[in-house]
Amino acid sequence: MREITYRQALNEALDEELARDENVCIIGEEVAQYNGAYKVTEGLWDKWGDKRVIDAPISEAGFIGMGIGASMLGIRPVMELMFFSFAYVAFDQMMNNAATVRYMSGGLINVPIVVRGPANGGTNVGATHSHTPENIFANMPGLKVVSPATPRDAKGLLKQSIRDNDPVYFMENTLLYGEKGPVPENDELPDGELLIPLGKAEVKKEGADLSLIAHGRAVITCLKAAEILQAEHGIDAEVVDLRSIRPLDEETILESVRKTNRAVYVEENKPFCGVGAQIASMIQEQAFDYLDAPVLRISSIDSPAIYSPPLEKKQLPYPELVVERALSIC
Amino acid sequence: MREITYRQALNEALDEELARDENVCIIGEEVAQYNGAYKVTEGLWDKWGDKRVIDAPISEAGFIGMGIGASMLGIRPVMELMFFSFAYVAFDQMMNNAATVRYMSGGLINVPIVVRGPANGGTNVGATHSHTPENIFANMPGLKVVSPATPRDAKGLLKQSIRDNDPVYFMENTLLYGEKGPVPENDELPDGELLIPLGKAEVKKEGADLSLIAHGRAVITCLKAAEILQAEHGIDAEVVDLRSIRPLDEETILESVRKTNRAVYVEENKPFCGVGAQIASMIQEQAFDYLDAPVLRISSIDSPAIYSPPLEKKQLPYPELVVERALSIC
Amino acid sequence: MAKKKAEHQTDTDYAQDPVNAKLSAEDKIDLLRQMVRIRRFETVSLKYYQQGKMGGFLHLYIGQESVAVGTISLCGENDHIITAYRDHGHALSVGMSMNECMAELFGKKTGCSKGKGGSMHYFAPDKNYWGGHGIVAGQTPLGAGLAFALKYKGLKGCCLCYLGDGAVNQGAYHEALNLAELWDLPVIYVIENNGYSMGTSQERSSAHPEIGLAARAEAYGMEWDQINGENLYEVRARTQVAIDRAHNEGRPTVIEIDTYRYKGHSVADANAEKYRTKEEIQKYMNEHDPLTLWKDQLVSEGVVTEDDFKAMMKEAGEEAEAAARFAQQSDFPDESEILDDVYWEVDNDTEAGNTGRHFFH
Amino acid sequence: MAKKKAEHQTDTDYAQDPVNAKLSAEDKIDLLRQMVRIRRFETVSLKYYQQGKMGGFLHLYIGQESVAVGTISLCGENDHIITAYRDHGHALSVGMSMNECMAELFGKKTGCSKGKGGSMHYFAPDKNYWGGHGIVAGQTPLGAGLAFALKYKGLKGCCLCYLGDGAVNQGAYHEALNLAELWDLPVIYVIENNGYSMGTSQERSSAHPEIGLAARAEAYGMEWDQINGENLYEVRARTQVAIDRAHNEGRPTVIEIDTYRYKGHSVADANAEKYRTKEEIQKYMNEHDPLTLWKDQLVSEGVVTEDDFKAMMKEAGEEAEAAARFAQQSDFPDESEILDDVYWEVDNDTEAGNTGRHFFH
Ligand SMILES: Cc1ncc(C[n+]2csc(CCOP(=O)(O)OP(=O)(O)O)c2C)c(N)n1
Ligand SMILES: Cc1ncc(C[n+]2csc(CCOP(=O)(O)OP(=O)(O)O)c2C)c(N)n1
Ligand SMILES: [Mg+2]
Ligand SMILES: [Mg+2]
Repeated sequence: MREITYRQALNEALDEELARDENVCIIGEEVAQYNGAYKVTEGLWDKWGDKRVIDAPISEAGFIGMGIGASMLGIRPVMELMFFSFAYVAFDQMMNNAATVRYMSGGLINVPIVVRGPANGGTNVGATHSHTPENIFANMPGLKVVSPATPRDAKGLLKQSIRDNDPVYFMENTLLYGEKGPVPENDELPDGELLIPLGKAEVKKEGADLSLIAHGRAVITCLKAAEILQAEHGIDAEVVDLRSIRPLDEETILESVRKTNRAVYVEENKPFCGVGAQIASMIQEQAFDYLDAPVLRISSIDSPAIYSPPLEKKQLPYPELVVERALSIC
Repeated sequence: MREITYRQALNEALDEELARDENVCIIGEEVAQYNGAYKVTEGLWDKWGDKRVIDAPISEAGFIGMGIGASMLGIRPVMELMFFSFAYVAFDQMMNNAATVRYMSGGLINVPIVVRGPANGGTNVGATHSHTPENIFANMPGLKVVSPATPRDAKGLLKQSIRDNDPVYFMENTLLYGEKGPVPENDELPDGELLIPLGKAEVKKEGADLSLIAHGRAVITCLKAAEILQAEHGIDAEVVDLRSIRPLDEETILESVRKTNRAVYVEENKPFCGVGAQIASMIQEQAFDYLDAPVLRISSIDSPAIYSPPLEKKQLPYPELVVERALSIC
Repeated sequence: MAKKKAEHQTDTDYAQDPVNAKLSAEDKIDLLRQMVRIRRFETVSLKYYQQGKMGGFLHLYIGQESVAVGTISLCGENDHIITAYRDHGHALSVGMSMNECMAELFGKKTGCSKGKGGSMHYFAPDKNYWGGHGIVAGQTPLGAGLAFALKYKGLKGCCLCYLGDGAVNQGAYHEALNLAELWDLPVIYVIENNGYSMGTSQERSSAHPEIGLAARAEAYGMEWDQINGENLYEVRARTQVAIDRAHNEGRPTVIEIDTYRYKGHSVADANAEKYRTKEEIQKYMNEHDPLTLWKDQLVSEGVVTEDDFKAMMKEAGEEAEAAARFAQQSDFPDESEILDDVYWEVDNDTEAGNTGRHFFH
Repeated sequence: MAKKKAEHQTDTDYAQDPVNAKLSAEDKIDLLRQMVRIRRFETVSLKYYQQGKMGGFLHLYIGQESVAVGTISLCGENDHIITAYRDHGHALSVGMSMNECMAELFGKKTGCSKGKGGSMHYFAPDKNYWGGHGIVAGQTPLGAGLAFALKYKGLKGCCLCYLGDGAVNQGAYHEALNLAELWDLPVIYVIENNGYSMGTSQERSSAHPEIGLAARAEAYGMEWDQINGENLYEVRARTQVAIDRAHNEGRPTVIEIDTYRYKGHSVADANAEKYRTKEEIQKYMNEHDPLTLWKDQLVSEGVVTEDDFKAMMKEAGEEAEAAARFAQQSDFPDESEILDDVYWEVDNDTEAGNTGRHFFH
């Protein structure tokens, strides 16, 4: 199978959905003429023009709110946040209007938007640009939160998110944009295209001794940790990738834990009330009798993101740390 | 001891701190001439005048950001959000500027602000006005989050929060404003005033069989549930009130659980990554061998806040529900 | 600071404006009836609110009826409406029934939002009515979005987006204005200037050009106008200019309509007669009431009589009482319905809605 | 769309303005040296960035030096400064050392922010410099707050709050302007108009009155001015008017200073020569460079010679290289220090800082 980058996978997803549905449009800062700050939208303005790919002023609350309003009339805007951190200036629109208008209207309205962009630390851009708000948005009923770890998932999940009739916040990772992975060509696929459902976790590596559970780039960290655990400690770790955080595939997680009896949640989120807290509390509640050890959590070191490049590497979970913590319960 | 309302307790705290430190000022919508939408600031403008008690336009990002800037020069603004839900239009200021400027300046700056207001559902004002973001703000290192359940705690914690040199988000509850409880007069106190430290939980009722752990109004719900458990089921529940969510008094929680071996976290937060998730995951990690049953969580029913009054009563945890769930692990 | 009644030129005879000249007697009576129905609906809802039959807030529109009725009377098939929490008047003006509106206040499943939204959150997408929004100015980017959608689809229409005089100081409104002008969106921001945001007078909340709040539009090179809300002919004539601009040039306008609310900010507003004098309120009711003035106008035109008017008031009161009976007899939503209407995919029982866990309590 | 150089009246002789007339030869040379030091500091930092010695972003100020140097040269004891992420020029202008600034870029603990903030987050409260802020326009309410504090304390001072031409479309800025005018805060918003926000020209991002972005201030009844940034005398003379207004009347101003950046938005900006032509950039460098123009001015005044200038450039280059050596020789923060500087109470080992758990990983 061909290998393409995560960035290219996202780009293909956008391009295919622009082609499929003329109500799909892209709005964001520098997404059109500039080709995207991280080049995810490269070539799309050239191909689709001003109507479909739109450069916005630096007004996140304004243009995301505008997209929400437009979506109520059937437009399907895919809105880029140059950094997902900038959601914090559009927070009211994203938490209130997108998430609650369906409910408050008794189901008369739906908001088929996607807001996407990189939501990660690790690029030495400082605290304000390195937020990881997957836990925050997933807290709000009415929203969906997706976090792909591989090019294949990035493409399949983004296409599905654009077709979803609820608001989906799609959190990418700058450090993955250049990573390559196998992504099938459409003509290799039975349905002629790649769609991956929201709410289905994937076991990225099978194992018997321990479950490493993660989302986003931490999945890659876990896969590396699993290699070390195998090679150096003879421990056969399973790696479970949530892929979508809300809706959540609890069954796949629980199945893994019932098999391995040990679990570690790894994430780049801040720890307090992070996604790992939700998963750990869920596992201990649903699989209490299967656990041979407490569910451990590994997350970002609990300060705002540090700039200093070598230190930021240490602030986020890395394979050796996962190995060390995992060994403590094996 | 005299009994005063939670509202009056807050008012006394504000009045005393205005008197103590001329850099303390109050800023918010309708806090001055109108006496506060919920009358928490009643009489303070009359007494302290325009300089110290300031009516703001409907510009939460603007005036909270302004307060943050002023605090860097030593002013100590106590800012009211008429509803804490309106934090969502000031979210960037509250999450970035307040929380990260100390870190990004390598410790050169501190931001001694308090943002306070009612953060609760249960008053039939609909989804946008009923957010409970204690988990969201407590996720962010650099911030402190406090949630008092009684008049005494409201007064002592607010005074301490105003003196704290870090940003404190002080989340009150509309449904408690009118509730009375014992609050000592200053001359009854050894230090002549009531200060309650952040980061100290309180056992609101001792018990041997089960720990009901909670914050905010859910503490009152737990106390009622404990009565029913005792009276109708002979179960002696302990009720632990976090009081401050960050910093967090884990020791008091763990001590309780090590004694009772059973724990339920009760909160009015939305469940996904709520405070209960953090506490449950912490308990199972730190007291794994003491638990005779999984840590249970009770939270708001997981939809945006519903308007319909009788249904919103059901959406939030109520004593009978706590009893029912607690019995399932006793 | 008291509300100063804006001075309006009165020498233009707005009755002769084409949009008004074409009104039949029937049409004019209908406009009167709409205002009357709003007033009566609210009087009756107030009564039941005070009896404790409703929860939360009740923001009454009484005194401002000419704004919703006048502007919405100009709307056609592709014109859309969105407003803030003071939304009953707009709802009735777009043609929502008193029954569904009243039942919503009582929190009943027969309410327009199934009892899930309450007073601040009325919606009727089938009537181009997109709410009812509680966060001050939160609706203003959405209004730009409705206009964006019309433009995107190539429809000749516009969005009327209402906001209060206090709402103009929110950042979202500023961002929406820039987008609207920059991208030529057919949106009309209607500032319903009733002089106060809760207990704060315009002068204590907004720095603005002497000429008024709408004139802030000049910061974006945008067209604007100021309208005397007590005169229904003027409201219609001058709003039509903005609608024409939107329809024909695809361009936005800010209009500020001078009006007044007689009741408190919400029924919970204990200070309604503190931050403004009884005399001020009385003066508006006596001299500037849009409903009375329109009735007087129609009487002077010989279109209605005082008796017709009384009958109309009575009929509307009965309609509102009937709506209250309907509401009281309706059921509350079932507890199981709390989780409906959160996700479209779940409600529609789709594959997506059945994949993964959506709810976590 | 290309940046149009604003047309400025040049008939005023700003050199004769009191703030300029009083400058000694030494003072004038010092202004030149400050601009030279900024430029050299950045040239050297760019070199090391390109060698991979730094992480994240590097937003260079080259081309805009006259703005920071000119405006900040007017500041006294109670005047405060706050800006966005393009903050090196302001930092050196307030008197921060090249060492601490360079070390910050290298992420070292000797950096002004101990390596925790990076290029976008320089701070020096002891020099009245409050950063360095990464969120576009996020600093604008803070600037109002610094002014609020001055007023609260009864100090005669002001806050200079800088922002870009793209930042004017953020809601926070609008809210800050209203507060500043409403409450008479001595804040001066300085729009550094370099014509682009990243790859977007002013015309593609902002609807505004023909006369420019500062004129939006009229929406709040606020004073404003537009200044030709290539002329240091003009920058000083006209900024002083705003400072006087702040000091004497406690009132705000918006000033827009026309300027240009030669480099990309940040060093990562791969398109820096795509959204604008090489010719446009070259024309600015050749004809409008504020540093060259000031040097020429001083040469014509006989205050410096070309050789003096060359020596100055060389010296500044050496200072910057020395700073880079200092930075390279400094240590990175220790891993244990990641958790310092989060909470004041923890850092200061107070009782509050020792009560309850503060960190949760
Ligand atoms: C962001 C936000 N801040 C504050 C409030 C509380 N609030 C509701 S209405 C209101 C006053 C609004 O006044 P105005 O815009 O003039 O509208 P009016 O009520 O007069 O119709 C306030 C402060 C809110 N709902 N949202
Ligand atoms: C809220 C927010 N949105 C977007 C960005 C990304 N961003 C950083 S600088 C910039 C352009 C700003 O342009 P301008 O205000 O003109 O300042 P300049 O860079 O020209 O100095 C953008 C879009 C950001 N940092 N914050
Ligand atoms: Mg008003
Ligand atoms: Mg710029």
